[in-house]
Amino acid sequence: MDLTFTPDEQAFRDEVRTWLSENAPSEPLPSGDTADGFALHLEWERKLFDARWSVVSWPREYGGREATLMEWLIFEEEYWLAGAPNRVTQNGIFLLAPTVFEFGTAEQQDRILPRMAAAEELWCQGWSEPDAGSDLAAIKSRAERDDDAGGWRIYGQKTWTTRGAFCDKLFGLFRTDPDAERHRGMTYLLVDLDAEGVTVRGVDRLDGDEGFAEVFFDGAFVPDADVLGGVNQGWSVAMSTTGSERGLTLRSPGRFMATAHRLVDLHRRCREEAAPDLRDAVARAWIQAEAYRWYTFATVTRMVDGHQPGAESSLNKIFWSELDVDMHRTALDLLGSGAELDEGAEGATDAGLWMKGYQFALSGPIYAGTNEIQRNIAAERVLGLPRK
Amino acid sequence: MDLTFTPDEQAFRDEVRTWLSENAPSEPLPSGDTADGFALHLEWERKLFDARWSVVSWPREYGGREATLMEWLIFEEEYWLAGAPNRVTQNGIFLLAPTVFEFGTAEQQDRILPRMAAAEELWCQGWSEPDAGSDLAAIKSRAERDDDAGGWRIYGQKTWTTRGAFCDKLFGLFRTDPDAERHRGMTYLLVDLDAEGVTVRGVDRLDGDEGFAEVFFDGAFVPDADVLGGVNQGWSVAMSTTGSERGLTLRSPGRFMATAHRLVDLHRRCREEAAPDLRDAVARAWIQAEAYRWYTFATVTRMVDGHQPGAESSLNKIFWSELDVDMHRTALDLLGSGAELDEGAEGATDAGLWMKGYQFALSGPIYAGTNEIQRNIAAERVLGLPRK
Amino acid sequence: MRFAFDDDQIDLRDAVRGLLADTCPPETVRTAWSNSTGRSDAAWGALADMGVVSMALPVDAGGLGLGALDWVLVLEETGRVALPEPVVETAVVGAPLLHALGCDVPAPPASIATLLDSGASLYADTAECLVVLDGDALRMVDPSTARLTAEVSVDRSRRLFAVEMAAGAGTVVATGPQARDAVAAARDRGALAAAAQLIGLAERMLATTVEYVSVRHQFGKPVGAQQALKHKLADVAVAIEFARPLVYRAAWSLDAGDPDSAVHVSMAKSQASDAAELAARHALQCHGAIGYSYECDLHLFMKRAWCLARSWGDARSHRDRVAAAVVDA
Amino acid sequence: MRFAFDDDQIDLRDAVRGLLADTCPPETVRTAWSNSTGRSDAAWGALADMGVVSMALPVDAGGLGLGALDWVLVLEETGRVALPEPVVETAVVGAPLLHALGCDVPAPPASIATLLDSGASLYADTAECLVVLDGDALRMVDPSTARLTAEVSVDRSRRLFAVEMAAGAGTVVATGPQARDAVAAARDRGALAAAAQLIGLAERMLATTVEYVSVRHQFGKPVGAQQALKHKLADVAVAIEFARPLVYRAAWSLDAGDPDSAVHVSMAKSQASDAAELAARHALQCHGAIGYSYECDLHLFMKRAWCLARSWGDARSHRDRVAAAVVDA
Repeated sequence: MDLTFTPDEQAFRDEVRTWLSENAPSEPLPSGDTADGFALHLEWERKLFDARWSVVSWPREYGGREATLMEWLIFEEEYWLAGAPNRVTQNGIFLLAPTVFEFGTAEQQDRILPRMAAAEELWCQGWSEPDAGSDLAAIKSRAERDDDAGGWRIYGQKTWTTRGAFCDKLFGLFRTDPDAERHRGMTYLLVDLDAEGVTVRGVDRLDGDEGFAEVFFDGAFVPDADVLGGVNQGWSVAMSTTGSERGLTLRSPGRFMATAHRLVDLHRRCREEAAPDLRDAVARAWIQAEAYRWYTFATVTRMVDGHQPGAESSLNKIFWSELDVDMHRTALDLLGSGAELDEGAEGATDAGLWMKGYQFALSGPIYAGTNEIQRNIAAERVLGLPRK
Repeated sequence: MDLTFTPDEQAFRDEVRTWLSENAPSEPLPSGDTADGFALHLEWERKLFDARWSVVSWPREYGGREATLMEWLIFEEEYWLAGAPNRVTQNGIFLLAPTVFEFGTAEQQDRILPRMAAAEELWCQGWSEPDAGSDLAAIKSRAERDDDAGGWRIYGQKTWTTRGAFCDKLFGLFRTDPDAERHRGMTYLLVDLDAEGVTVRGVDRLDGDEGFAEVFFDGAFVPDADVLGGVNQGWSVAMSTTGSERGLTLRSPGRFMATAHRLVDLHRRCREEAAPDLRDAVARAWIQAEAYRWYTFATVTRMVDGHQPGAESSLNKIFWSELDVDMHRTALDLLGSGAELDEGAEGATDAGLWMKGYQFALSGPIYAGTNEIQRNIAAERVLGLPRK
Repeated sequence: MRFAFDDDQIDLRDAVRGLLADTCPPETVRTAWSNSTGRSDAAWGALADMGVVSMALPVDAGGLGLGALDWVLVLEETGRVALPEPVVETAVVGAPLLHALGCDVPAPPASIATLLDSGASLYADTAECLVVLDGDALRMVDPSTARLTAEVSVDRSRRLFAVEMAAGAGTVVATGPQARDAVAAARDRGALAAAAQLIGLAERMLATTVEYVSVRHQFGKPVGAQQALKHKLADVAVAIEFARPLVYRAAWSLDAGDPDSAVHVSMAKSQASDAAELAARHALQCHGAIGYSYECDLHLFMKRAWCLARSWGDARSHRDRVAAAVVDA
Repeated sequence: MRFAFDDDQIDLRDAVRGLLADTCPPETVRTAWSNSTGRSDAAWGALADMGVVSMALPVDAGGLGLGALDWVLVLEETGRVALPEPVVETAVVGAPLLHALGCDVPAPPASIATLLDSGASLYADTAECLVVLDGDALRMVDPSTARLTAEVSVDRSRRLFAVEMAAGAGTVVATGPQARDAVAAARDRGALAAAAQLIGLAERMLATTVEYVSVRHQFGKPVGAQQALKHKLADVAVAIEFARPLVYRAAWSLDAGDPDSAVHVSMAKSQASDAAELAARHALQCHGAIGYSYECDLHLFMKRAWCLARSWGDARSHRDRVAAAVVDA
């Protein structure tokens, strides 16, 4: 055990911090889940890429720095602490890319990853369907073989596609063997959203942003080159991705440490008027953000030692998602009657970001597998409780 | 709506209060769930009976005062606020008696009720079996017909029989039709614990008292006169009793108001040293005890108007049982390192009754149907959620 | 002791419920999110015609002469439909306040805005009258003479305004202890009215969620058959059922002039706020992603609940008032 | 940055785990509830033979020279079996404290009792040495010269004593800032050791409960197949997994002399206390009535957890220390 950062890690941190202090926007950008904000976020993503900060853990040939996992965590800590923008590239980088690294052909890797890193091609995920939310195996969207054209024609609908209205490409599961049972007969396809036969309809979100889309497919063509990981292998290919989503990559501790810092700062400004017991809640938030940080260092150490995280990533997802809700709820309690003031209100403390953040935090226990599903997984696969 | 007490109600309250102030023990009795304490509690019960306070809502002929439900609530408020002893007769009076009133023959009523009221005959309940706890329909204890003797021979085992080791009689369900399905073919029997073929074994409880018993039956005889409510009708007869247990009669608001009063008093003595946020917890406890009180007044008003409480008694049981745990937990938090000191410790605040009470409170979410079962009932029968 | 409403009270509630079902369906609330006023078109006039807007004024002042026990059920109904109108500010807080201080209040009163709760005033732009506590003076101000700056609430139908006024603007209607006592009573009515609305909102969110999870299928059965969802919704039912009697009891105490009525109001508001927040949290979680979209009505109720839970004092500040009376003594 | 124990640390933990499995099964704890000392017969001697009792003393003082990172895993094991022995007071708190102040401490040290945590002293009757902070003087007292009055803990194996001593009894081993600093460090070790024991206890309660609900059948299936129970136990697993790294991190900080180590200890103790209390609560509820009986082992672990959660500072007081450092700044 050595809980100090190595000189290399410290040097990496210093480099990140210096670059961010010189380059990160001094004011928060408008939400990346609106059309205007998205454009500004793209500019930022390209600036990150140009300085080789967009995908630090990737190989150099794809725009990365071959950073270690620990360095990636350090990058994240500095990134969020600096108040740098949310990553609109996140679903590509954190959900699709690990799958492409594991299952993609060399041609796919070379074609997809550099453009993803450079934010030249923006990816959205297409898992959920109206009748397949938590129950992903109930997917009905299908792909029919088109031998003449050398590919697939897709039909059906995806929903809750984050930032779908602003993205170029979609990755998702489609049923390629109609006779196979629930988990079988699905294929992981990469779909061009500009293709003929694809319709994207924006859906407004709880927090007022246009962050979701419904995507309709009516015979759109997907060439064989855009099958990821083999026909009818989609379920196991996708499962590796949902593991990433729950586990380490999507929600690094840096985010929650940054929120905890902001909460302490908010408390400092509100404590004269706020209820005294909120001090305890703020301390608890800080402690739990620290807990998540050190838990993650332990997880990464195990990964460095060759262990792959398994079902215990469910514990992870439960913890960070509820912590995030609790921290924002504490902030609203500190704000009292002013909590309802939203983005754009003159009287809003911190530009209304706490209410905005609360709404976003409330999605945490729902997306990437509801926390009810996660608790089932934790109970059955981590603790070994009987399924039936 | 009139939330003042009528002159009659106020006069009743004054009479109760005066009598209790002159007669209730000034020091708490030793626990009624130990042999010595039980004897002292019996003395107290007989004193209550002699003054016609043991069963205030019963007919005069059985020792009651024909008090209204509202007066009964008033009696309970005064009783618990006075710090009067726990009722070792409670399982008879609150669980069996309502069933005897509803299903008993005139002969049974005349034979059973006066002796119960006078604490001459102490009753314990015999529902649970080792494999039939929450799943009461899984009862295996059986009664075989003995036509010659004019009754039944019983076999099997009951468990978690509160104060079974000190009682005279047991009421419970026995399977009389071995071929009938789960809920059918059971009969409600009244069993003499002194009968040949009955063995009672005390089981110590979490809080150190000998409050439980296991009762074994090996051919003990139960005459037909001690069948309550008809052969093979036991399930529906018993269900009326478990309704009472969850609902109004077992846990009147007076108990929790008294606990809230004691908690406020404890806070007054501890607040200099205790964490300041516990003041909020104490206020919450007070508010919730009040909520239970007013909820109950509304329920009783509906009952006076002729409505019978149904599945909503599940909400009731969830609320009071969790409130009781929360109040005691808050008390332990106030006590800090001293919380572990138990009955008999010289350094214990309030003679260790908070730790004792916490342990007793923890049984609330378990007995009389676990709160998991209650939430199922509330969701399915009150809210109408689908069973499967 | 008799804890039940009488037939007149129930009849009034049912009449208001019927009126609001017609005039304030979710589409009305949704429209109010983006129209110029944030308010309903038809509901306010219909409520005024029915006498609801002036219900708390005495009969000889053209009102219905109703007490808190009557209007608490009406307010519950306005919460149930998330009525986007200044019914608390006008009918329950403002009109009786001004009337009690001897001001002429038309019946039905015009819309009244207040600066008695937080630093922003609800519907100040469409109010005919603004009631402000300015130091120890209670003033009645014509909103058109004040500078109003629109704030943005997470509930877009709640049009909040920061208010700047010239020194000495408007008319002083009371000062000193008289103003203070009248405002304290008005604030208690506001807190109780918000508590009643929160009960209605919580019930609505619960009912909507029960309906949704009963039809939504996943893994081959309704999601509402899952024990985890059942238990969440059972907890919401418990929270509502054990907040409601405190609300009614506080109403009775206000009418009866109980010396502890302020404490009773605080018990009611703290429990109702917590119940509604719990209802919102579990309703959203049980809906899943659909609840997170603008197209689903749930968010209209949820956001109103978030706002009202913190209006006229949040749960903690009301518990603090209970603690001051009960715990600190 | 590398957050993992080394092989030696794991080996020591495994050796202690094996020893305790043999010498401290639940029957041993149950016996300690009613025997004359409240202590195990065999476990203490075996631990002393293994060097555990003197593990935190330097090698040249006859100890194992272990740091907090080594002994934290050992303490976790003593918690897992609810070892009824003064291992915190002797091995972690008392022996290193006395040694650091220049006292002769035999290796293995005799049993040490302290009056550094609460107003009662654990196992003072069977201790050879009692360490007391008396004003600003740290004293070493022969317990046989003090008047000991037995208290009664809910955990009957915890033999607590109120202590009365003659003025000036025993030997002063330090005074003033030296005593204060040494005691502060000793209390932090005590809090960390209790936190580690709580992690072990919580894991034990969780494991025991998982086992029970997997075999107990109701309604024709294992009760552990019910989602409500699954979710409770999943929450316990979350609580444990996110308390544990704080415990190990605090151990590292103590060894490294990190200037914030006291805050790190407080983070660890508050989370471990809460995790163990949650584990106790859910374990009992998932057991149902059987867990409420004396015959079931669960209560041995549960009551120890209740006691340790409030020993060496409870969760709130440790959060208060974190707040003072982080929030109030």
